[in-house]
Parts: sequence; structure tokens; C-alpha cells
Amino acid sequence: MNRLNVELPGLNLKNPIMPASGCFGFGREYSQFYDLNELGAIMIKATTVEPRFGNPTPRVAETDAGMLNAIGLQNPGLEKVLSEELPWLSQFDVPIIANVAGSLEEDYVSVASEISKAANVHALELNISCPNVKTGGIAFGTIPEVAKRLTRKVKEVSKVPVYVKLSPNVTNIVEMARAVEEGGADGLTMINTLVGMRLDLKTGRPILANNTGGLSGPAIKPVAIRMIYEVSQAVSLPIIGMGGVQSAEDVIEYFYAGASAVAVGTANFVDPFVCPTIIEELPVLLEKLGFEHISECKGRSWKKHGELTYHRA
Amino acid sequence: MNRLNVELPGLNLKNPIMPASGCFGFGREYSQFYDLNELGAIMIKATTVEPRFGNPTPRVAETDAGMLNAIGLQNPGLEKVLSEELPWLSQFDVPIIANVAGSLEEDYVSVASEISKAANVHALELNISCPNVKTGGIAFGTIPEVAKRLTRKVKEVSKVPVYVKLSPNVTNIVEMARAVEEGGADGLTMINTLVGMRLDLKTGRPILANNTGGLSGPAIKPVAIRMIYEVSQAVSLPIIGMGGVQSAEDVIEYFYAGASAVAVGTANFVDPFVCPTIIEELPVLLEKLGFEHISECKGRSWKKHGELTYHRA
Amino acid sequence: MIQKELCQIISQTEIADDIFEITVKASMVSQIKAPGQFVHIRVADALDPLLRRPISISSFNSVKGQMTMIYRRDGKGTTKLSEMKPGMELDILGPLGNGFPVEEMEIGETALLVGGGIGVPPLYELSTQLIARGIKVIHVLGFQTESAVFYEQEFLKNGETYVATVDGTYGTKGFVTDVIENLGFDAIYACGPTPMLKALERLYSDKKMFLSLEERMGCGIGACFACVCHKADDPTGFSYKKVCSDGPVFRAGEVVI
Amino acid sequence: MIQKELCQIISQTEIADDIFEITVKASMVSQIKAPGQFVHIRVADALDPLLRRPISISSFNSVKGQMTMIYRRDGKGTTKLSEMKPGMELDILGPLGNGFPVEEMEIGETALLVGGGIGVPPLYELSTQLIARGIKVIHVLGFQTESAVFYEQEFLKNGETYVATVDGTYGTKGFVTDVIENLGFDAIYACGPTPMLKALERLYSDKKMFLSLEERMGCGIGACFACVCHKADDPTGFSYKKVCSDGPVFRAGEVVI
Ligand SMILES: Cc1cc2nc3c(=O)[nH]c(=O)nc-3n(C[C@H](O)[C@H](O)[C@H](O)COP(=O)(O)OP(=O)(O)OC[C@H]3O[C@@H](n4cnc5c(N)ncnc54)[C@H](O)[C@@H]3O)c2cc1C
Ligand SMILES: Cc1cc2nc3c(=O)[nH]c(=O)nc-3n(C[C@H](O)[C@H](O)[C@H](O)COP(=O)(O)OP(=O)(O)OC[C@H]3O[C@@H](n4cnc5c(N)ncnc54)[C@H](O)[C@@H]3O)c2cc1C
Ligand SMILES: Cc1cc2nc3c(=O)[nH]c(=O)nc-3n(C[C@H](O)[C@H](O)[C@H](O)COP(=O)(O)O)c2cc1C
Ligand SMILES: Cc1cc2nc3c(=O)[nH]c(=O)nc-3n(C[C@H](O)[C@H](O)[C@H](O)COP(=O)(O)O)c2cc1C
Ligand code: FES
Ligand code: FES
Repeated sequence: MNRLNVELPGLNLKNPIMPASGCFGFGREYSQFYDLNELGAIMIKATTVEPRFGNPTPRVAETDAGMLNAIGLQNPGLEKVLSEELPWLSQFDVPIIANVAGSLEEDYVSVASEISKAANVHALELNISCPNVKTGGIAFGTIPEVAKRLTRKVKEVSKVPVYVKLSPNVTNIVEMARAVEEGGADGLTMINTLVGMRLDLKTGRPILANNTGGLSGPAIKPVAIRMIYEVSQAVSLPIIGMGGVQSAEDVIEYFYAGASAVAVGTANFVDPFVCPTIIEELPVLLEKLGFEHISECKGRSWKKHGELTYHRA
Repeated sequence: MNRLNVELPGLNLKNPIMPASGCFGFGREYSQFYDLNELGAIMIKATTVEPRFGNPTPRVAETDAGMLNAIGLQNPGLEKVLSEELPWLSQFDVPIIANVAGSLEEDYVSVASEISKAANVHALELNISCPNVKTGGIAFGTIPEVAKRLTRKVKEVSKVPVYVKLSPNVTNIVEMARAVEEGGADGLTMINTLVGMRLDLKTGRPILANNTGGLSGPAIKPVAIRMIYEVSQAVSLPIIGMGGVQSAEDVIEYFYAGASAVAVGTANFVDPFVCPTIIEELPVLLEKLGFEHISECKGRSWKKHGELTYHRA
Repeated sequence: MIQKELCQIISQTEIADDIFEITVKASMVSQIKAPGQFVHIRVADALDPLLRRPISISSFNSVKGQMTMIYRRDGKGTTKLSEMKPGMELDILGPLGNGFPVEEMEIGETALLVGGGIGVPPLYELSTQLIARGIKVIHVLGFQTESAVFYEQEFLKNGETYVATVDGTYGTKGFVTDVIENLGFDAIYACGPTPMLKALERLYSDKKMFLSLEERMGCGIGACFACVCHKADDPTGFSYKKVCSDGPVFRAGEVVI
Repeated sequence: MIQKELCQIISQTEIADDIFEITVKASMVSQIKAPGQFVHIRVADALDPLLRRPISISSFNSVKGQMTMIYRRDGKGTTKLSEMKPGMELDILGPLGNGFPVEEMEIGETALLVGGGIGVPPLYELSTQLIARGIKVIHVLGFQTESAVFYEQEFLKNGETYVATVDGTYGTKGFVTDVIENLGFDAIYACGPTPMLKALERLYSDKKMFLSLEERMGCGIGACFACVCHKADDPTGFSYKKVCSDGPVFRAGEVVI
């Protein structure tokens, strides 16, 4: 019995576990450790029209139960992703979610229209929330109207469902979610990183060359859970949740909050086998908790008892 | 030689270390462990016009490198604070910073005008950022105009300098800081807690009876450092920084970011002696880093080298 | 006086499934006032986990300066604690709170000690002190299942002891309340899950009764207002009691449980 | 092939002030391709600290299946690491990256090995492999001060060894570059602080040279783009090399340091 398969717009997943964008490159490195076919899906590194080198180094810094990164969307550019990375990934029977980034509306639109044609790209993840790019970027992720407009533009050209990745650095996350829903988004992914900073004790200066960076890891999980809890009750879009996921227990907590699938980022750096390990442990944990299928966990934190699917325990 | 004394509006502090509001009650409990005279100041628990019981329990939950709380501003009310708590605290030669809270503008105004008359209250901390009170509360901390207006109203009645406590749950912290500066604030305290949530693995329900709570502890330090870094460059108000401070090193990092004093909250629960320990360790660390006085650390993260006071190391 | 002390672990043993008995050397033992007081344990000299864990003192020896705690390995903290070995040091804050009043009973009277699961441990020291004062004790201990039962022999040494298991794998099948019906006693001392305490309060409102409450804690010393409960005479008002510093033991009817 | 392995600690000793030598049993030793490769160590089976720490392999023994790392106790992670005892297990990811090419030299030629501080360790295995191939080695090791000096004797066994300390408390006063001036050699292999590597590249652009770079890392295997550097032939462009997977050793002039 498969307790883990889930259906999302454009995504027919054998399990709801996928590496988060930017924490798995384009899969090559982790394919040394295990068969990528084990994954539910793969969210590839952000792709922009032109190749990007990104920010100067240092680009990462450790924090308590988290890390800061300011990679700056380094990527080989649309052309190379289409000609090299995606074809390489096509050897695996795993749906790819392409993370689309840019500084201008046109950038997003051109990347989206092209990359969504690739056979193994089953969905797009609109990255309107990267905290590490100076130009424009921020507005897309913090002003509802701008986000809505961008979503609509991208929807017009995309051949596959569009998930919008929300930034947690906003006063009202529900407002942002509603806006992109109105913009025609097929789903949401949340959360991206919180903007944070660390200073060097000896020099007094920021550790990151970019000064600020995006905070990820277990430290942000309570914020992500809260936001998914709020958003999942306010909009009808499926949510791929992320933020500090390290274990099967974390995955269940995300489902309880209202997520329909879960992405794992930073934890890949701590344990390259974290995704397959979680996929292996989930059925055991579900059994222990008394669930037939992981979908039964969805939204338990807020559903009235009546709405809950039968629970053995 | 005193390396730690600092001067802030209304506050002449022997050292810049003080327990954060709500993490130290009104001092009685911690006075069992050490002489409160060792502290630079004390930020007492939020005071409201009427006594408040606060939220139902459970009110706290642990998270990775942090904790969630949803106390709900429980306090004995203005009258009792004036008649019992402040008089008790007056046995110590320590300036008190009174944390003022409420649901309506009038509430803040009445508490501020009364409590600022107390002899040992040297400053007010306007709590416009408590995430755990349903009514009104939120708006004060997230809408610049509302915050500015409240600040002005309180300034009109307060006999002592007013520090406004900023919420990190906003899109643009600088905008909030500027607003309260225009409102006449004498200083800022930041940050209050991030809104977060934890779910119970067994029940699927929120652990906190209030569902969501305020995230504090080391997990939020990078966010606090970043916000203080941004705000200290944008406004000319002194900042009392807080968020995950556990050690003398953390205190220095806050000064580097732009803080003029530092408050310690959650760490008091982990180690009741944390404040005196930090106060004891600071001079040693300053010596090691080559600073004559802690004030030399202030703003090093962003000051041009020319602006930096002489640094031996 | 409350102390924060690095206590050396003397011994640690798993006495039942996931139930551990840990004994430490601690000068704070001299400060213990009554059975039912607890300590707040920091299990890691790091951030994971961050907060202390409240655990009752199940017995102590003033001469040796040692105290024993019995806990269930459950989540992160108690799991880490269970991995610690004799000789290691443990950061303990205590003794905390107010325990069970043993002086409330007269010589010759009978005390009924009711414990549920991890509520059983503090009753052991209580039982020992009561019999030392010439009070007769009857113990009723409730557990989930046979493998979770512990300390039956120890309690038997002190007096009549009845065990109930929810699944009936050992002793009487059912809850402690099912056993109590047929017993005679003058006062009740209880510690265990809230439903159990509620049931006792409802069924034996006529009896003198002392209940030990459980609540999630922050500071453990009365400063953070995490663990408050309403006073029974003002169930919806502002007046309150703190489980950590006013409790954890309250006279039945004093607070809303 | 890169392995993630729980390696048993065989020994750990402080060989100089805050400098520790740790030896572990690891089957991944069979995968080591060249001196200068590194491992990524998880020092806590908990969240504190969260990330792995990159440490060079300073020597290894394929027969015994053991490898040795030498590190400086600095921050959170290395401090925790230094507290670990023989017998304990360490979560190690490795071997990682590309090391120093020993085959680039002919028998009879002289290799100058230049190390600065914690850049010295990987040179030891390199030195051993070079002399095994009949190549003459000269070592120039730079340290802050006398108490930080380590492995001088070990290097002496392999060949001429010069030590420089910044404060002059031991060996030549000054930097490694001050010592090198007077030496004759055919190629340079260096590992140490960036300023040192830059100086060498500037001063000996005519010589064959291999430099081991340091950069803050996330994944350590090439997936996160944390550790990139520009290629020298395209200093402001998009092309790049990853220190963790393309390096840490690069031919001088290959990347911008
Ligand atoms: C006054 C008092 C006395 C106690 N005495 C004992 C005892 O003698 N033996 C024993 O096994 N247990 C006792 N408990 C319960 C014990 O504190 C919890 O089982 C323990 O804190 C769980 O920690 P964990 O790391 O296993 O779980 P985690 O899930 O990691 O705990 C997460 C957080 O929730 C808190 N928490 C979780 N469960 C409880 C609970 N039931 N009560 C209070 N806080 C909780 C933890 O303290 C921690 O802050 C007592 C509780 C209180 C309040
Ligand atoms: C390829 C490579 C090989 C190395 N080999 C050695 C060696 O053989 N011996 C040795 O003593 N050191 C070596 N280092 C440096 C070593 O990785 C750091 O000293 C160590 O990570 C510091 O960790 P910490 O816990 O002491 O400091 P913390 O301040 O707690 O570290 C915080 C974060 O910053 C990173 N960091 C801090 N300093 C450095 C640094 N200098 N380089 C890279 N990351 C850093 C840590 O990895 C961690 O992610 C090497 C670094 C690299 C990149
Ligand atoms: C090194 C690094 C690079 C990242 N790059 C991207 C990216 O290119 N696009 C994106 O949408 N998110 C990116 N993220 C954010 C993650 O996808 C994820 O949303 C976030 O890290 C929270 O998940 P985690 O706590 O499991 O890491 C990156 C995160 C890290 C740590
Ligand atoms: C249990 C608890 C109660 C708090 N109560 C208050 C309060 O009454 N008023 C207030 O302004 N902040 C309150 N705070 C927020 C703290 O003052 C502080 O801003 C925050 O916890 C971050 O600091 P820390 O990480 O050191 O705890 C409370 C925090 C905690 C953990
Ligand atoms: S736990 Fe802090 S008041 Fe009781
Ligand atoms: S550390 Fe991740 S790419 Fe090098």
C-alpha cells in the first residue's frame, strides 16, 4: 500500500518529498549518493535569462539552528539549463519543478515561457521572494498587486502549472497569497528565507559579503508552520511547505499545518541522504500515528473534527 | 576603569545589560539568585490599565533554538504595579523601564501618564508589538501612521523618555522606525517576537492554546541583528537591542549592529544567572578584542573606517 | 533556597520500558522542604534542546546528599537525558515549588496515595515520609500497560499497593478510580494526568485532598507566567496561581484544574 | 566515491596551543585520491552547531584504514570536536575535492611546500607522497607564534624545513615569503591564508604552482554554490570554479584568489 502518493496541479508524485530549490543544484551532486528516482520531485536551482555569477563570497554563514545564504541566484542561465541540466535530469522518472527568477517582469516571462516547454518540467516555481538580489526582486514578493500582476503574466505564457513562492518577510502573508491566487497561481510554495545577518566578532563587519542573507533551517520552522496554517485556511491553493524540515516528524507537522507536499533545503547540507531517509521513515511514522495515508494529516491543525478523515489512533 | 557605562535618554546605566520585559516578571524571583543592583536596568512585565489574566495554557512551547510564548500580557494591572511592584523595586538602585501595553490608544495613554510618575521609572517601553493579544494590538505595530500617532499621544503625557518596541513582523522595519521617530520617540527597543507556531505530533493541534505565539531565543537573533543594522543607519534614535542574547559575544554583536544597550529575555529561563554572568564577562571580552569601552563597538558593522573610534587590536 | 548546581550523576537505570531512574549528588538536597517538589533540568550544555525540563524529586537522602528522579523518555530532552552516564554532570535548578503537606495528617490516620504514570514518582518520597510519621498509607498506581509499571515493590514495602493498567495487562483493568471505590482512607494525595485529578476531585470532594498539577513551563520559578491556573473562587477572573512556584501541589478546590 | 560514514575516533591529542590532531578509522580512506583532499565533519548529532566543518586530511594509512586531521580549536564546531574522546563516533563526509597533483613533478626535481597556520596539515601527506616518488622537498611553514608551531619534526624527517613566526618567537621573524627568497626549487605547493597565496602567486608567477584555497562552505560537494570563485581568464564574467568540488587545490593562475 502506498501511503505517500499525492496529486498536485501538474504533479503526480509517488511521495510528497522534494529537495528545495538552491539546495540541490540540478541534482548531479546528490545523484552520487542515491538514485534520484526515489524523490517525489526535484526543485531545481533558480534559472534566469542570462547566466549569473551571483554575489561575492563569503556567501554563507552559520546561525543558531540555521544558516544565512546570499548566493545571489547564481545559475548557468536559461539556455544552458535547457541544453544541459534538464536533459541530464530527464534520465530520471522524476517531475522537475523549475524555479524561475529575474529582476524584471519580462525576465520572468521569458524564462517561464521557454523552460515550461521542457518535457520533464511539470511545474514552475515563481521565485518572487529571493532576498539576495538588489534590483526589483523585493517588490515582487512584498507588494500584492505587483505579485498578482507578475503571476498573471507568467500564467499567460506557461505551459505548465505555476506555483508562486512566497516570502515570509511581509506584514501580511495571507494578503500576498490571496493576491497570487487572484493572479491565477495553481499553487504556493512557502516559505523562502527570512532576511537576517551575522557579524564577525573580530572585525565587527558582516560575515556575508552581501551583508544580509536569507535565514533557513530549523530556526525558521515555527514561522513557516504559522504562515502555512494561516494561508491554507485563507486560500484554496495547494501548498508545498518548506523551512527547516529535517525529519519525517517535521513533514507531518507541515501537513498538519496545511501543506500538501514538503521540500527539504538546508538539511541536505547536513545529511546528503536526508530526503531518502525521510521517505523511508514516513510510512513507519504514519503507521505509528494511525494514519492510512499521509493525506489524512493535511490541515488537522485547523480542520473541525467533523472534516477529519477517519483516524485509527 | 568602567568599560560598560552608557548614557541613553532618561537612562544613566552602569552597564548596558538589562532583562527583557516579560522574562523577568517584576524582579522578585530573580532577586533570589543575585543582587539586582548588578543590572544596568530592568524592563518590567507589560502593564495594562486593568489586571489581565492573559491566555489559556499551554502558553509556551519549545522550538529549535527558540521558544514560543503566548502569555497574553498577564499582569496585575496599573494600580497594583504602582502600589506594590514598583515600590518593591525601589529598594534597588536600578532604573526601571516600564513596558506599557493596551488594546486602545486611551489604554496606552492612561498607563503611560500614571506609571511615568513613579520615581524609579526612568523610561517607558511602548509595547506596540505584542503578537499575543487579539484586539487592536497588531495595527499599532504594523501601520506606520498608527504607530506614529500613538507615540505622539504617549509622548504628550509621559514624564519620562519613551522607547517604542518594534515588531519584526513587518515588511519594512525602517518605515516603522521612521514613523515613531517622527512621532517623537526618544528611543527604540527591538525586536519583539516573530509570530510562530508549533503543532503537536500526536494530536495534530497547536501546542499553544492560543494557536500562535511569539518566537524568541537564539533562533531569531539573525533577524534582530539585520533589523538593528538597517534601522540604526536610518534613524538617529538610540536602540536597545534584543533577540536571542545569551553571551557577552552576542552583546558585542548587537553593539556592532548599532545597538546602544542590550536586553536579555529567554536566556534567563535557561540560566537565571545569565545577566550577571554577561556583565562579568564583558570587560574581559572587550579587553581581548582591544576595546577601551563598549561604546567603541557601536555601529562598527556599518560605520566607515574613518568614523570608527580608535581600536587597539 | 533555590540553587543552580552542576550535579554529578551517580547512577541511571531503565527501570521499565522508557522509564529511567536517575540519582545525582546535589547539595541542594539540604534545601528540599517537602515531597512533591521538583527540579528544572538542563539536559544539554548547548541550544538543543533550549529549555529546562521539570522533573519531580522521587526520593532523596540528606545524609548522602543525593536525590533521585524518575522520568519517562519521551521527546528530545528526556531522550538526551536518558543517554547521560554516571560521572557526567547535570545542570539542575531546584528544589522548586511547594510539595505535599505531610503534617496535615494525624498519627493513625490513613492516607491514600494515587499516582498515574509519571505522576507516580513523587509519591514515593511522600509515602516514606508519611509512614515515618506513623500514618498508614495505601497506594493506588495507574499505568498504561504492564511494561510501564515501576516501583510496585518499593511501594509495597511501605504499605498496601494496588496497581491498575488501562489495558488490563497487569493488576486491575481500568483506571485508578475503579480501584479506589473499595478503599477506606482519611485523605488523598495525588499526582498524575489532569483527567485523573479531575475525576478524584469530583468523586471525593468530601475528602481532604492534595493534587499535584502539571503545566508547560518556561522559567520554573514564577517569573514568566507560563504556568498559571485560575483560582477556584474566581474561575474567570484575574486572580491566579503559578504551578511552578505556588504549586505544583494544591489543596483540592483551590485552583481550577 | 564520496562516502558518509560514522568513523570511530582512534586518538585525539592537542599537539600545540589549540591545535588538535585527530585520527579516525574510516573505510573512505580507500577513496582518497590525492593529498590535499578534505572531509566535511558533523561535530554534533544535534542542531548545535548545524553545519559540517571542512577539514583537510593531513595524512592517511590505507593499510590500517585510518586518516588523520589537524585542526585549530576556534569557534563552536571545532571546540565541540576537540572535546570528543577516542571510541566516540564522528559523522564524516568525504573524501572531498581535488588535491595536489604529485605526478606533475619529475624525479630529482625539488618541490617547495609552503604552509601557513592551519594550511600546514595537508602538506604533510603531500610531502610524504612526493619523497616517495623521488622528489626533493623543502618545507616552509609559517605560524603566528612559537606556541602555535606544530609538526616541525615530522616535516624535518622528510626534508629541509624552515619555520617562520610572525612575532619572531621561533624560527625566522616574519612571513614565509621572507624565507623563500633564498631557496631554489622547481615548483610550489601551498596552502594557507589568502594573503599568503596571493603573495606567492605574485612573486613566483614564473614557477609551476598549486594553491589550496579556503572558502566558507554549505554542502561541501558542489551543490549549493556557496564556495565559488571567478576563473582568472574571466575575472568578472559568469564562469566560475567551486572550491569544494573543483578545488580546493587549483593551479596558480587558474582562478582569482
Ligand atoms: C512540576 C512537574 C513535574 C514533573 N515531574 C515529572 C516526573 O517526575 N517524571 C516525568 O517523567 N515527567 C515529569 N513531568 C513531565 C515532564 O516535565 C515532561 O515529560 C518533559 O518535560 C518532556 O520533555 P521531553 O524533552 O521529553 O519532551 P519534548 O516534547 O521535547 O518537550 C518539549 C517542551 O514541552 C515541555 N513538555 C512536554 N511535555 C510536558 C509535560 N507533560 N509537562 C510539562 N512540560 C512538558 C518540555 O518541558 C519542553 O519545554 C513533570 C512536569 C511538571 C510540570
Ligand atoms: C577546504 C578546507 C580545508 C580546511 N582545512 C582545515 C584544516 O585542515 N585545519 C583547520 O584547522 N581548519 C581547516 N579549514 C578551516 C576550517 O574549516 C574552519 O576553521 C572551521 O570550519 C571553523 O569552524 P568553527 O566551528 O571553529 O568556527 P565557527 O565560527 O563556529 O564556524 C562558523 C561557520 O563558519 C565556517 N568557517 C569559519 N571559519 C572558516 C574558515 N576559515 N574556512 C571555512 N569555513 C569557515 C564554519 O565552517 C561554520 O560553517 C579548512 C577549510 C576549508 C574550506
Ligand atoms: C544555499 C541556499 C540557496 C537557495 N537558493 C534558492 C533559489 O535559488 N531559489 C529559491 O526559490 N529558494 C532558494 N533557497 C531557499 C530554499 O529553497 C528554501 O525556501 C529555504 O531554504 C527554506 O527551507 P530550508 O529551511 O529547508 O532550507 C535557497 C536556500 C539556501 C539555503
Ligand atoms: C515568556 C515571554 C514573555 C514576554 N512578555 C513580553 C511583554 O510582556 N512585553 C514585551 O514587550 N515583550 C515581551 N516579551 C518579548 C521579550 O521582551 C523580547 O522582546 C523577546 O523575547 C526577544 O528576546 P529574547 O530572544 O532574548 O527572549 C516576552 C518574551 C517571552 C519569552
Ligand atoms: S514557569 Fe515561569 S511562571 Fe511558572
Ligand atoms: S560548498 Fe556547496 S558548492 Fe561548494
